[in-house]
Amino acid sequence: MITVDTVERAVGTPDEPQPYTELGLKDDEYVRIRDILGRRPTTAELAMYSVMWSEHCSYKSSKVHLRQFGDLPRSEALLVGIGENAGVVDVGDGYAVTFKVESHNHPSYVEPYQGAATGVGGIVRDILTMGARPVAVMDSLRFGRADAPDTARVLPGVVAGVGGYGNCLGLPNIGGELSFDECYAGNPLVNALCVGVMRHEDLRLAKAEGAGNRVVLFGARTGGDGIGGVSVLASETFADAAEAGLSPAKRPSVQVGDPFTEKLLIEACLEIFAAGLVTGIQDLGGAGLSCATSELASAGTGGMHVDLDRVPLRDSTLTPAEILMSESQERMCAIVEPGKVDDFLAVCRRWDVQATVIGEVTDGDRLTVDWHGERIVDVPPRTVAHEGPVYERPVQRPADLDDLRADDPAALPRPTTGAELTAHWLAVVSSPDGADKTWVTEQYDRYVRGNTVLAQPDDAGVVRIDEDTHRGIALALDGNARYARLDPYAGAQLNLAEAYRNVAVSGARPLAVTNCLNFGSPEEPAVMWQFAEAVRGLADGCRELGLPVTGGNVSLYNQTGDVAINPTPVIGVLGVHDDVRRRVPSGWRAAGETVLLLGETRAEFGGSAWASVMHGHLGGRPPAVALPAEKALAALLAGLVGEGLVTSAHDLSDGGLAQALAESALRYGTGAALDLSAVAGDAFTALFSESGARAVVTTTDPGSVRVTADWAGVRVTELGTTGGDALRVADLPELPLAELRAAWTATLPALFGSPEVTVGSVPAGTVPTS
Amino acid sequence: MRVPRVVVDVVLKPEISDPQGQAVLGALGRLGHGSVRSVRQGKHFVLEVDGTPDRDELQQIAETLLANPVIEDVELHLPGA
Amino acid sequence: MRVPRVVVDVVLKPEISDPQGQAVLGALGRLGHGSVRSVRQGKHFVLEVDGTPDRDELQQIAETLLANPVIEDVELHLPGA
Amino acid sequence: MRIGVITFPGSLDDVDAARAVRLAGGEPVSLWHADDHLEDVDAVVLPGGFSYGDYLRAGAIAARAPLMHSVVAKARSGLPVLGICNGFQVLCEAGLLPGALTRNGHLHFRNRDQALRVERADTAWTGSYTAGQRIVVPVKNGEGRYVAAPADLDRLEEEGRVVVRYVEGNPNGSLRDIAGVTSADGRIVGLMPHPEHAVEDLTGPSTDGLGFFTSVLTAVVAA
Ligand SMILES: Nc1ncnc2c1ncn2[C@@H]1O[C@H](COP(=O)(O)OP(=O)(O)O)[C@@H](O)[C@H]1O
Ligand SMILES: [Mg+2]
Repeated sequence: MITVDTVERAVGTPDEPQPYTELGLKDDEYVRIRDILGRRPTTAELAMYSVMWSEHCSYKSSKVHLRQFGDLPRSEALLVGIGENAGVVDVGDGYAVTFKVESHNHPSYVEPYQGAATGVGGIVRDILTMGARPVAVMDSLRFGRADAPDTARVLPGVVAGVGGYGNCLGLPNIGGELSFDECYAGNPLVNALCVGVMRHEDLRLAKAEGAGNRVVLFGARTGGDGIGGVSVLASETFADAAEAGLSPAKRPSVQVGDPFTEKLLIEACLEIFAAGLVTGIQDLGGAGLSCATSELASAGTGGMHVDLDRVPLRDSTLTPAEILMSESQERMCAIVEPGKVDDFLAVCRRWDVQATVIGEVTDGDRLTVDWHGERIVDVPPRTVAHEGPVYERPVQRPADLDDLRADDPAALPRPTTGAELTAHWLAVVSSPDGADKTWVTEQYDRYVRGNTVLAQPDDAGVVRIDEDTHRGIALALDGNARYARLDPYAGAQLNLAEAYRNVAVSGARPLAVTNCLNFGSPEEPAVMWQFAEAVRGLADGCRELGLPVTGGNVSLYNQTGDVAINPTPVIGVLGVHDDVRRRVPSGWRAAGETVLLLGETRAEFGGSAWASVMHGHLGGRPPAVALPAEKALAALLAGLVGEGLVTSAHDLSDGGLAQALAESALRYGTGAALDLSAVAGDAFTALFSESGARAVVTTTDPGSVRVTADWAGVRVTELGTTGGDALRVADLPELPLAELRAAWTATLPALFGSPEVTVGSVPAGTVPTS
Repeated sequence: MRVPRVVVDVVLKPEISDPQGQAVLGALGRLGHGSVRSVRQGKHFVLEVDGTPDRDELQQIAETLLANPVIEDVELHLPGA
Repeated sequence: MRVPRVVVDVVLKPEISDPQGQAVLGALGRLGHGSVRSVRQGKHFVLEVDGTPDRDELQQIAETLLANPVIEDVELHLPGA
Repeated sequence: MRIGVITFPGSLDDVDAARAVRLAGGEPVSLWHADDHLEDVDAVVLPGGFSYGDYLRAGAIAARAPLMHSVVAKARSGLPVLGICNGFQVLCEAGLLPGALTRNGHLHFRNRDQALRVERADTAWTGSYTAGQRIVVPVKNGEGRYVAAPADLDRLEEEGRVVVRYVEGNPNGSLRDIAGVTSADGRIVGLMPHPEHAVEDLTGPSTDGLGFFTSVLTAVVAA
């Protein structure tokens, strides 16, 4: 016998103790729930409130800060802003694009393959939910030291998981990031981005309207996934069951992804959208049904009833509370008019997708859930989904910040001779952060769907969205955490600027911003200060660049023990190409072209790759933020690319000119003869400074580029001419490309090359391999 | 002399979903084998060991290397056992 | 009533090379388990069947669907057998 | 010329294959795995992807789809069939082509631009090439290592049934660098690399793949 805690029972047993602390609720939060309901919550209600009021779902610590994004001036391109599953922008010709980046950090540490895989799955469903066809993914990855044994455990699994899921869904991976730092040792960051395309009229919103409309749950069956942490509820409700000899299965905290089912879900949804069979739709992600039902109801007219017994289960021992909290993957929830239910179910059948009517939209403003005919939930949905607690957490500037900033890299010993400079050049380029990322990217399909115009290693991913007009989009994802550690306000802006620049060098016009804010514990005032500064910096930066923030994700409590990660705001910028055929690559293809540096170089080494690689140093100030210069550079690049005046363009970021020259040369194996003396007073600054708002371009018409650049107010420095099989820089020993390539490509295979490392981290159940 | 063969079966924990088994089950249904009610798919390792197999060592190998203990269970079959 | 469980082990034919098994063997060597001389990795299916399992039908399922006879062999284990 | 492209649950490169057919000058016709009969088409392409997630073995479940009965029957009487990647795996599982595709030797999924040598320029799908021609098309697979018993491999070589071979590096450990094989009559071809991803300068490493799709147009006319 299972005792079900009904509303009636809750009324009759007001003093029954409830395990709310174990569920993560604070005393005052529990009191508030009792106030809202006018009685104690039932076990199922407690489960719902506890997950929906968690930091992850309620944004209770970050909300007060994120409001600044909503206050940005409204952009003309913005069709749907923050608050929906993902923002939507107009990219012209009747097309709309939706994109968003989300974290799956902790699950990826516990079970790298599945954690990363289900991270991709989750963000793809968010995009699908908007009515769009997902067309590409990106991933931003951060791990502990590259040579740490635990990185050898986590990284291969994460990469295989991102690839395994995305490849099996048929979504090209068009870019991302990979970087290493001690601070991520116990807390890797796995941020995944998905972008989708639709016609304006296909836009779908997550709300439940129209009394009598049906609530349909479709996709995978519901199991005990992701509720391992709250087994307290299982043991409670199953006290009697255990006596009766029924033992509930152990609840896993790990979710296992099924990309095949998700692929079917995508195709079924798109067919359902095209046939106009839904009035509202929501994916099931964190907090599962609790979230989907309360959000749909709350965003709509407010009333919904669900018969929980109808939910198809994979595990019959689940309690009602667990069913409500389950985070089983590959599920969606739709609101369907009664007359369209049969057609809806028929589409699902055609795609072998299980679909079940579990309830209906009701008049009134209550969300009610029954279990075996008894009422176990009766709540105002807004209080669950949208009116959770909001905290104004104390902020305090980190005590060590002044010392950190005072520790200026100017004091570090610098290379002086040509041989030393070349040695440092090779070291930076072949460091784990600077090295060739093919070890990772070749595990990702970048060709599927046949619209990938640029992908890694180019600065931005570029995807064609119309084969006739050649309209397309560009995307870049950047998050330098060293800069953010030194100055989170400037760091967020520098990351924004870098992503913006990356999109601009492809020739695209930057249009909108998404972000994933990875920080430590919000209960730590120093972390909260970093968070507040980063949000303020990003909001101010977006205002200055004239870009809307269309959405994003916050991931807090990223720390090992009580040491927080470096603040890591990962910023995604979306741009539009009116004609993707005009895009330029980042590498040099032909000999005899003139190499030009656009932008100003100052002596800026704080947070630089050089300081980090050569000295293990982090200190000083990050490079100055120069948003007007970034704007001028982007406008110039759009013009140069649009007029066909440049044959390649590559932005400068980590590792400065040293890194950019190496990458441009290695891309197609074309060297150059260069003189850097006009870049800066000394070769060291020329090579390793990380000043922003700079790019290297090649051209066959330097005169016209100069004129255009002068007009745009961007400084042009001629560096030399492409050609040959080496980088020949005046006053430095010649650097043969073969030697450079050997160093650059050897690093990751040497660290992760042996295939054995994946054994054991790829589980039996789930390895799509072809 | 015959080399002792040790078999290790690695199966997903019962509470973990098994898309592979599901796919096989679906195929069996379509092919008319309706009497099969469930399928779970795991891994099957055959190890050849020098000398007498050491149960503790093999158990450790099975649990730490052959299986991912977060989601999988192991069954160790020693020769003659 | 207990549902009969049928186990099917699928192993690569001896002449087909097994990179997964090789990888495990390499890892074992590095971890100091030198006594393991070879490792082969296969698949392990657990089927639950309604009623009395029909050996011929299961043999056919195993040989034609669960394994690819070009590269794999199967071992069928019926309950109580 | 109507070229069918089959969509199985989990097919991914079906849109790409249809685009390649169109760019080659054919008319792509989408076919659905669950249909009983093959429509009136002049040739069939089985595209890449992860049919049924490839959870059991790549291509194993798709090979038993209803439509495959009719594909097998018509292929046996000369209908040109091209299997790309997962499609190749399906053709092997369906017994239309010899051998099997197994887990890559290095155990990773690998996507790269791959050089190939066209060994046979007289199949229904390779007539637009010249024998010995070097082409570059993407490979992307995790189970692309072609294996067969040594005697079978010898026989394939003797009969000249290796259609394309990896050169300048073998991406997955395929025996004898085999990237694709053909049926005895040269009408059925399967290969792991993806010619449909090399049909436009804008999106591929080359346009070397287009020849597969133009070849069949001529082959059908000639037949
Ligand atoms: N850092 C952020 N910047 C802007 N918007 C954010 C950020 N974090 C979250 N959001 C927005 O808040 C809303 C809720 O986020 P989330 O709960 O992660 O959505 P979902 O559950 O659909 O993934 C979304 O609209 C999301 O875009
Ligand atoms: Mg969502």
